[in-house]
Amino acid sequence: MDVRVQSDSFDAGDELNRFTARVDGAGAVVSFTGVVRDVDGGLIAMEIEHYPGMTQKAISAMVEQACERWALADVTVIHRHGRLEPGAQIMMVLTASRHRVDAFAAAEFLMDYLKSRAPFWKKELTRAGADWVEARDEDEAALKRW
Amino acid sequence: MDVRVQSDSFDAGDELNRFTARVDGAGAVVSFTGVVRDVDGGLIAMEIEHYPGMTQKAISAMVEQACERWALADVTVIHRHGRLEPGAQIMMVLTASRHRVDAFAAAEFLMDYLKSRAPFWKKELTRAGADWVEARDEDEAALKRW
Amino acid sequence: MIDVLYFAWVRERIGLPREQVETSAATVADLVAELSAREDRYAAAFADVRALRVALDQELTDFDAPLAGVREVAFFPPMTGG
Amino acid sequence: MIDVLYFAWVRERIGLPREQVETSAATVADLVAELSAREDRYAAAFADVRALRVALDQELTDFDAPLAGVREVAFFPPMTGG
Repeated sequence: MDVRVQSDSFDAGDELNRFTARVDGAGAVVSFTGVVRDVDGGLIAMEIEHYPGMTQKAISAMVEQACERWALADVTVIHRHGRLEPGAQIMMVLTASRHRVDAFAAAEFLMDYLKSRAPFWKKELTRAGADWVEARDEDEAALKRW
Repeated sequence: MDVRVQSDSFDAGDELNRFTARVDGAGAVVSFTGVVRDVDGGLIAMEIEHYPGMTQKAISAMVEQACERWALADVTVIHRHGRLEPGAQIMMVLTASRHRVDAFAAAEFLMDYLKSRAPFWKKELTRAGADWVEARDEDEAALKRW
Repeated sequence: MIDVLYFAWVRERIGLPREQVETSAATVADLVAELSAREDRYAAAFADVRALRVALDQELTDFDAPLAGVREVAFFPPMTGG
Repeated sequence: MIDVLYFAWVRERIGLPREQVETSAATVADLVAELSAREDRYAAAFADVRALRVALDQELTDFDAPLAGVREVAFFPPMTGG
């Protein structure tokens, strides 16, 4: 298990290749990469605040849950905080398993939990001002399927 | 849409980075990479036969179906044929969407269809001889969820 | 004349990847019956068509599909891609 | 003495990221009531606790959780990670 909470950028392709090399023989590798998107136009940057003492622990607990539920060879979670411009990669989840179904399920589970249970808060900076991104009901609802 | 059927190897990390750069602003990028695994020990190589005239067409039709069902910014499918040794990457699916749920669903849909509806056949070469991999009932059953 | 293609163990059992066949078979099933009558290796390959798949002009179909206008028939086991 | 942390708009509304609070509150809800009574900025931040989340010693919990033995309380809006 590898959980990294950092302000530095990361190279998603390098991460995927290193992860795949490490789980050699796992058969199925799934990755999810989240990118800052400028939905309405005019986004200058996204600022991501987090709760330093809790973030790493909360994510590690999610990964442990995933490892109990599915047959996983390995898991990596990277999540950035700080100021990110449109196009920047915010976070990445990598899962490996002998079975594609497990690798997919674990990656989706981790994404759903990261969205609503990891202590990160996003603020959008536009020319019009700064606004905290509101949690979406459907993200909370997505947790019910697990 | 980018569908490649090839005997050459590919670099999954490069593919992920180039895909993500191309769909800049899509928000959610999912990748699946399939790796040759030596389940029982003693696998020398996997040989993948395909039906050249049909493969590209069949995969493109699956990708079109996925694009009708989900809001996708782009899709890439790479599938190798020929002789592959343990640890080699067999195939890769990449999907991008504004919504993570769509990117995940489309990638899983494409994997399920590639498993059972794209004209590839795997043969395992071990010291004991050569055996065609048999289709699994659960792979056929997986199609029913779509 | 129709092109008939074989893949995977069907190809190995019949001993060739493709051949041209002169036939007036109306359906895939009729063609299978004609081929099976030729020689043991065909009969062996087509012994259980439930274990086989068929494509006409590179589209998956069923064994009761008509052959009228078809240029290429392919027989193979269930696919194992991915 | 207990460390009280604020994040995101709770931090902005109250105007500080953390403070030490002398309290004998039995539960989180009691602490919220004490803080809200202090000043308008606290009352504004805690006006609707359904819009807030709370963690005790870095574990998510509920507003009726007891504070006995707790060293760190954090208040924040629903998370928006990922």
